[in-house]
Amino acid sequence: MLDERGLIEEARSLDGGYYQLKIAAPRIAAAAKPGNFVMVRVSPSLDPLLRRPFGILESRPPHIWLYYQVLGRGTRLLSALGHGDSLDILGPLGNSFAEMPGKRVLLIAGGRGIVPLFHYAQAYAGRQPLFMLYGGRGRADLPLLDRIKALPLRGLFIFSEDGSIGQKGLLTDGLEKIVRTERPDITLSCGPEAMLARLARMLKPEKTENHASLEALMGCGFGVCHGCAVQTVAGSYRKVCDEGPVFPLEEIRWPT
Amino acid sequence: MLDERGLIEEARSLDGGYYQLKIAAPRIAAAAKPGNFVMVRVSPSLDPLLRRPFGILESRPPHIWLYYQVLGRGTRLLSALGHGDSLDILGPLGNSFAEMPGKRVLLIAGGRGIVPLFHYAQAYAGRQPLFMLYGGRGRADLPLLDRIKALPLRGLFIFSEDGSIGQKGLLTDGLEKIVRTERPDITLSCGPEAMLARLARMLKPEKTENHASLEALMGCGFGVCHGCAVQTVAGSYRKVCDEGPVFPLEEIRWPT
Amino acid sequence: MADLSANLGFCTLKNPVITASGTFGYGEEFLPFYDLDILGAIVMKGIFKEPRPGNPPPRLHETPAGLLNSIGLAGPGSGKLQEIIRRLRAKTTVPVIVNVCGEDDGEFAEVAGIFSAMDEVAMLELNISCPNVKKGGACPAQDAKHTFRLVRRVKERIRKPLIVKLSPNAADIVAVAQAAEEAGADAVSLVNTFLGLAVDLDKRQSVFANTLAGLSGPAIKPLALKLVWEVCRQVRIPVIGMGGITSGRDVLDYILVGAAAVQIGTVNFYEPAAAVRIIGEIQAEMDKLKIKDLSEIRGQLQA
Amino acid sequence: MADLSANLGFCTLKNPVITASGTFGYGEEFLPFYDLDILGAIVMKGIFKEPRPGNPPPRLHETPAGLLNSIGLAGPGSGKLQEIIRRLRAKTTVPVIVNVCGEDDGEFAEVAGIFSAMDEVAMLELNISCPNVKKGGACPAQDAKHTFRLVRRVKERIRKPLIVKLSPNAADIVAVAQAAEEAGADAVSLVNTFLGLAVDLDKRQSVFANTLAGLSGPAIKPLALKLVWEVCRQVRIPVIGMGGITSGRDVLDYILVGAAAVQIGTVNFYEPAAAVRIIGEIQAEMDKLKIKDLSEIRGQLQA
Ligand SMILES: Cc1cc2nc3c(=O)[nH]c(=O)nc-3n(C[C@H](O)[C@H](O)[C@H](O)COP(=O)(O)OP(=O)(O)OC[C@H]3O[C@@H](n4cnc5c(N)ncnc54)[C@H](O)[C@@H]3O)c2cc1C
Ligand SMILES: Cc1cc2nc3c(=O)[nH]c(=O)nc-3n(C[C@H](O)[C@H](O)[C@H](O)COP(=O)(O)OP(=O)(O)OC[C@H]3O[C@@H](n4cnc5c(N)ncnc54)[C@H](O)[C@@H]3O)c2cc1C
Ligand SMILES: Cc1cc2nc3c(=O)[nH]c(=O)nc-3n(C[C@H](O)[C@H](O)[C@H](O)COP(=O)(O)O)c2cc1C
Ligand SMILES: Cc1cc2nc3c(=O)[nH]c(=O)nc-3n(C[C@H](O)[C@H](O)[C@H](O)COP(=O)(O)O)c2cc1C
Ligand code: FES
Ligand code: FES
Repeated sequence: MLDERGLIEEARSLDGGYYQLKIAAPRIAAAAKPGNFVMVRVSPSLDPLLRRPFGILESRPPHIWLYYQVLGRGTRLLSALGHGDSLDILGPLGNSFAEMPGKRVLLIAGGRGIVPLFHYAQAYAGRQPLFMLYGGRGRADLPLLDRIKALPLRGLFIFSEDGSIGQKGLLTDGLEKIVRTERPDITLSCGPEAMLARLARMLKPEKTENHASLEALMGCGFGVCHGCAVQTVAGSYRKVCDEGPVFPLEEIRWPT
Repeated sequence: MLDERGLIEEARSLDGGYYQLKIAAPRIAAAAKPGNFVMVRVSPSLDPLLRRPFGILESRPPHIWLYYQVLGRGTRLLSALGHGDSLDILGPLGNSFAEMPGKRVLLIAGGRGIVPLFHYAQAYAGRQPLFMLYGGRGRADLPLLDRIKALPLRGLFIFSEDGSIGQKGLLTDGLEKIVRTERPDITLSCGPEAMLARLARMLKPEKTENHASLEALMGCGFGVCHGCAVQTVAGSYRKVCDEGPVFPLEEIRWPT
Repeated sequence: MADLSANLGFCTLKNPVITASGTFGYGEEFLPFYDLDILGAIVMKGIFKEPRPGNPPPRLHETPAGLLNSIGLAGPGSGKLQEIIRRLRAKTTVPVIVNVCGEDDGEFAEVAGIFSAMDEVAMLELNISCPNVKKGGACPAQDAKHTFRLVRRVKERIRKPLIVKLSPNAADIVAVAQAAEEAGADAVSLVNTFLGLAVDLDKRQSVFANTLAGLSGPAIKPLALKLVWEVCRQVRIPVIGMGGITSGRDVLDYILVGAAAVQIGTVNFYEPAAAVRIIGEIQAEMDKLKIKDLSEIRGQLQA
Repeated sequence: MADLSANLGFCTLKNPVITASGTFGYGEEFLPFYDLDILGAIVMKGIFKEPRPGNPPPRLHETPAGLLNSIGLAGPGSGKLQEIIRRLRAKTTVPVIVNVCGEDDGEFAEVAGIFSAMDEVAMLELNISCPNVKKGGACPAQDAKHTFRLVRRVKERIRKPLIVKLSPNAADIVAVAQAAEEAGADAVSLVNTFLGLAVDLDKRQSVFANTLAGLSGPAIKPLALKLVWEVCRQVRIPVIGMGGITSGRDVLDYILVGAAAVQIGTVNFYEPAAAVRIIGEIQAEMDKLKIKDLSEIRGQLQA
């Protein structure tokens, strides 16, 4: 974990309000593992004050790639940056999705939740049987699809809510069948809270081991502010930033 | 006076920490007169909160040019912008240096104080006899010199404190002689407060009509905040933004 | 389309956006930017009986997302302001609120009387909360008893609705609000600026001749919103909320905690047409959230 | 080169920069970023006798140049903290200050007693000013009498220097500071966070379960500096100033109004190595202005 001045080498605007950044950050790139994230200072100004958390889409030293959606002020400021601009980046942060040699792994990604799972697939595909279930609102919400198709996955299942690509529906609509047919040992998921909550309910009766990467508001990203608390089924709180972002799916108290 | 979204078409970094911006702002450009200024929103963020005032170096519709020095946070943010970025610009603001047909006019510019006087010289040189006294700390402080030499001035007198260009000394060191030899009817000046204060003392015994363009901290630039007050010799306050920035030199109470 | 009208009890405004005293000049200055008739109302810069020069410069100091000011209520005096208001009336029908100041209770009452007699004036706002008149920032709104006495005296002299503008620097702002209510205020407005300090290390002095100055702008919004919420729960008269508003969403936040209308201040300095944008954002936000009118959310914060 | 040492009377720190409670974890978290020995001191996150889960999320809300928090003093309890401090001692010699919390006076005294007995602890800071423990933000530091009683009780139990941390939400912070002084406090520190409110229009609720939260960060600096200045003029014990510090210049501003040292809080979140930069800036600024040591400017504000 270190605070590195990254240099933007490429800033691309993709479909659906997504952006992709290629950043030279050699020391973070060298240490990054799938599931890790970074905290980015989007502006030298005091407003917005806090850094913003982003997953690492890809890491090939000396570069890391970020992939983000413009949501509010911070991401809007970020999207105004381009080639040659620099950024303070703190990372790599958090735990990661462990490599599971020999296991059949189902990756479940909703929208921008693709980020850590893309990283995982890129790092470990070929070394273990990987399946991916990927969904979004529509075609524009899945701008990484072409790159994903190029990964050596055992199976790729696409869902879109508006039916503009893949099967029409929520990705959870396809889950049961995929679990039956592909018999994964493990699921790794990332996406909107509602999606993860539904996954938790659906996967409960299955024998799969389930890990999910969570989002939370973050004040620091390295465990000192206690702002990123998430409640467990036991009632206690865990810090998403340094005890996560990856947790056993069934450990979290999901909204009902 | 209007609030226009200007588009930066060229951003150049010059010597001495100076920058020059070419901005497409057709409506402001069409109305701008030498001596007017603009208020620029340097960032969409709430910090820094206020716009920053800058003189207009040149105006050839649809463009205006700004020329500024990096002093603090606002100007540093501005210097990070480049081709294709846009800026909210309020202007043209304030009064102006009137054209003085037939009069012999001495322009006295210290450092970034060149801005309104360059604009004046460009607009009126050829139509009236113009002389310019221009000074700065050193050669790097006078990056517009080549462009000034290209203007049809009757006389140009350069001073630098370190002697790296022109005569060594403060520009006020040369004033007396120039007034004697060139017999200006009018002086127009802009520069650091200490320079203007010295000019006021030195020009008092002369028969010249003297106008100076002032700087002040500005909250709004269009007369509503009363933040830009400057004290007159009569003891009352004037607003630099809408009663100025150009005032008769002898009307202002200068620090002693 | 959502109904934006704001009910103050004694009158209804077209919408809840009022431009705040001292940040909108005398209205005229904004005519180049938009038609003032789109506003709920405007408040004139604070006025004393006689002309005042204001404080020596510097009068402003920028802070992170905020602005310290020590303008010292520079102004042309009540006679000149009457002329300005008559001139303005020819150009707009927006309700005009006069921000009444005084060095002592007598002056407050006298100035209030002068403007109460003007047909062109819709209501008065009693500025008992300016921190830049007396050194150290003292003002009547720091004391409930003084507020009661002063408001009662002013009310006896006037026939127009009276808004009493409160100070966030009072030890107990709720008590002061209640004193104003009891004394007959028709509404309270809050907050005026928070007392703050900025120093000049090189000179080993305060930036300001008066030492303290008043903080406004986005920086204060969470603090002001808290005070407005507290006052709304403890008085029955309408409350006009302000402090750091920069967006339509900010306006609705103040309505949600109980404000009947709001004022926008510092934002006018750096974005002269801010009110136009903000009114548009209120409309859009209410339509999006399917809020029919402001009464539907006013004071609906569950706490 | 300027001498940065900061004299607290009962001890002298290497420099005036102390990391603030709740923003520096238990120190360990910052070991990856720099050697803690460069600091004047560190304050541990606030501790109760028993472990506490803290408040439900959301616990943070960003505001313009500020941060609202309602963490609710989540923590592992005093037993665990003793272990952590012993472990930390092996890695750094920086003076450790324990931020002592309590639900009631008895708990404050008990926790203070526990840490007073630890050799590894340099001093205690009594956190009587946390707005996130009780709903509505109430805390002992809002009341001078309660403060006096509590400080006296704690002092009887301990043998280490005691800093009392004050709340900007007191009606009269100077009176509370004087009460702490009279009761035997060795120093006061201020400010803790300002009570603020942020609301969620969609849910018609406060963002926070506790309704109110505490505002920190650059937004509050002008307000905090004013309070520190006022307290410095009215007490004789050393004052530790804080609120919104982000630069060496900010630190010197606090010294100029009379602080003996400062704490830096929120800046640690978004810039983990902020203290290193800030200490460097203090050095550079003092050298530039030819200030030999802090005593030369401490309290030298001409007002
Ligand atoms: C570990 C982690 C990894 C993430 N990885 C990515 C990624 O790879 N790509 C990506 O596009 N986004 C990612 N996010 C989400 C991203 O951090 C937020 O979208 C971003 O912080 C929003 O900042 P903003 O200033 O644009 O929005 P704001 O103006 O701050 O807020 C806009 C809206 O977004 C919500 N929001 C703000 N911050 C967060 C947050 N941290 N988590 C969830 N919602 C938030 C707010 O509640 C608000 O409704 C990640 C978040 C976490 C915690
Ligand atoms: C009418 C007018 C025209 C101007 N024209 C030009 C121009 O053409 N080119 C140019 O380079 N500069 C010009 N200035 C000065 C310019 O506005 C300031 O340099 C700028 O606002 C500094 O902003 P900042 O955020 O970088 O500095 P800050 O961080 O705000 O301050 C840095 C330092 O600069 C001082 N300062 C800040 N604002 C002003 C100000 N308005 N006037 C004087 N000192 C200030 C501060 O006191 C501080 O010491 C003009 C000012 C006025 C009033
Ligand atoms: C430069 C300036 C001048 C002000 N003058 C007055 C005034 O004359 N009378 C008054 O009641 N309030 C005055 N105020 C306070 C504002 O009306 C308002 O209460 C305060 O700025 C908070 O709102 P804001 O954060 O939207 O600016 C002034 C504020 C500023 C910044
Ligand atoms: C997230 C957070 C947690 C805090 N926890 C504590 C605490 O446990 N004890 C305490 O005395 N102050 C606590 N504070 C207050 C800070 O120590 C400090 O007084 C305040 O943040 C102002 O300083 P700043 O503006 O530099 O952050 C906390 C502040 C924040 C932002
Ligand atoms: S984000 Fe600060 S502790 Fe997790
Ligand atoms: S800058 Fe606002 S009145 Fe001049």
